[in-house]
Amino acid sequence: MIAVQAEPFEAAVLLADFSARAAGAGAIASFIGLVRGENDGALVSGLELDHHPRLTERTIEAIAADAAARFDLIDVAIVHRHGALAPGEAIVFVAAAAPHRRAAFDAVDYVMDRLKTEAPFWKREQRSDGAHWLEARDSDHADRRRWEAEPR
Amino acid sequence: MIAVQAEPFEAAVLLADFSARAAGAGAIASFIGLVRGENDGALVSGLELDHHPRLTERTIEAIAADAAARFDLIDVAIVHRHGALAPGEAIVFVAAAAPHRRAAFDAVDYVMDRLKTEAPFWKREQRSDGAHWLEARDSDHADRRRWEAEPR
Amino acid sequence: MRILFFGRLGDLAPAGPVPPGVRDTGALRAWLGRDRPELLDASIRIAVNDEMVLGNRALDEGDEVAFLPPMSGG
Amino acid sequence: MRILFFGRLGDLAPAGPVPPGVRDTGALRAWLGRDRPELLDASIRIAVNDEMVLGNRALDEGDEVAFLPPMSGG
Repeated sequence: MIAVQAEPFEAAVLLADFSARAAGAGAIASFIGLVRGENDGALVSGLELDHHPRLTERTIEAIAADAAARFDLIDVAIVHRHGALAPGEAIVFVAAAAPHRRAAFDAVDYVMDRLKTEAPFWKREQRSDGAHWLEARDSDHADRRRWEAEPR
Repeated sequence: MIAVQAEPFEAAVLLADFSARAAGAGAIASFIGLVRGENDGALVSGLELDHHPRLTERTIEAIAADAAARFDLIDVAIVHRHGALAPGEAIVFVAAAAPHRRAAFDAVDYVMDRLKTEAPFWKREQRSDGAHWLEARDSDHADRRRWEAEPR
Repeated sequence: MRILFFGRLGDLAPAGPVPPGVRDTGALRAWLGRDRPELLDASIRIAVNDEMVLGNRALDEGDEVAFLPPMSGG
Repeated sequence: MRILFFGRLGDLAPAGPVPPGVRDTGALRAWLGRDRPELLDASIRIAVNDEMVLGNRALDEGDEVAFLPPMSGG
């Protein structure tokens, strides 16, 4: 389940589909990233997600394949919005099914770190104090570097 | 959302409810633990979860409160089955909503580690090679010890 | 006094009436352990009236004492 | 040659026709950077025909070149 789409999605529906197909899993970890209604004390009225369409799909497929190779997984899902989003809407859904919980947790964490720093999306927040382009934070890059050592 | 129940639950429905009430969250991490259909190469036909009713509820409430105190959370949910479960059924659902993803990930990971080692449940697997009581694995205790240092 | 065994201890023989001299958790464990030596293992924890007990604790007539093997929640 | 600017670079003036002497990504970046110095920053990455380019890469007439500021997915 890999998708980059302009249409809103219901993360709980995606999780239900994903779980139904993850036969034999003992552990399913998932993550939903949402548009927050405020940032740095300013109200956020919307989020615009620019993206490079083909490069985005290619990057997300590569991240999913890397996660599947690195962790003992049964399945992995990545669904990402682009375009105009309202506060409260889901930006991204990531899920991993595995025999045991550590692999499922680590895979979702790993996918999120790579999406934050490598997936060709650019976020512009519409705030009460104007429009602001966002970039990955230093902590995102630090998180990403945790995975540069060999898998344990 | 804290519950210990004999009735089966749909984790995706719980996630939908939880998400709807987590206003302002930028991140929702969740975990589902499921009965596996095999273990150590033997087929599993069912899982029986013995528990100490009042101590279980008290322990789970304490774990949820500790998670809320330790991480920057908006909300946390823990739902746990007891009684007789079939392969593929959910044993436990944990979710955490937070402004940012690290707190949400860590909170779910932390709650699971504490449930594995401290919640008064006892699992008996019905396998093709007989009934087996399970205990937390060494890796569960090692995972639990990760949280003994001060919160970062 | 009510005595409960959980998990794999549930297969043990139920405890009979507790002798009057048994007035704390340490003495209760030792008395029960004569016929059920697995209860003497340090991994078996005790809860009294739904609270975990560390060390020894005095017991009254109306107490409920639970013997708990290592847990496996989640 | 098609030149695309993403994210905050989308506010830059569109690129005009590329002079014949500009035959690789390094030369293209230098030529565009004369009017748009933010493109010279090392944080701006380049993709050609949907593939990320590390170092310099030769360019043809039909290539599509994308200038990518630091990303913020997820």
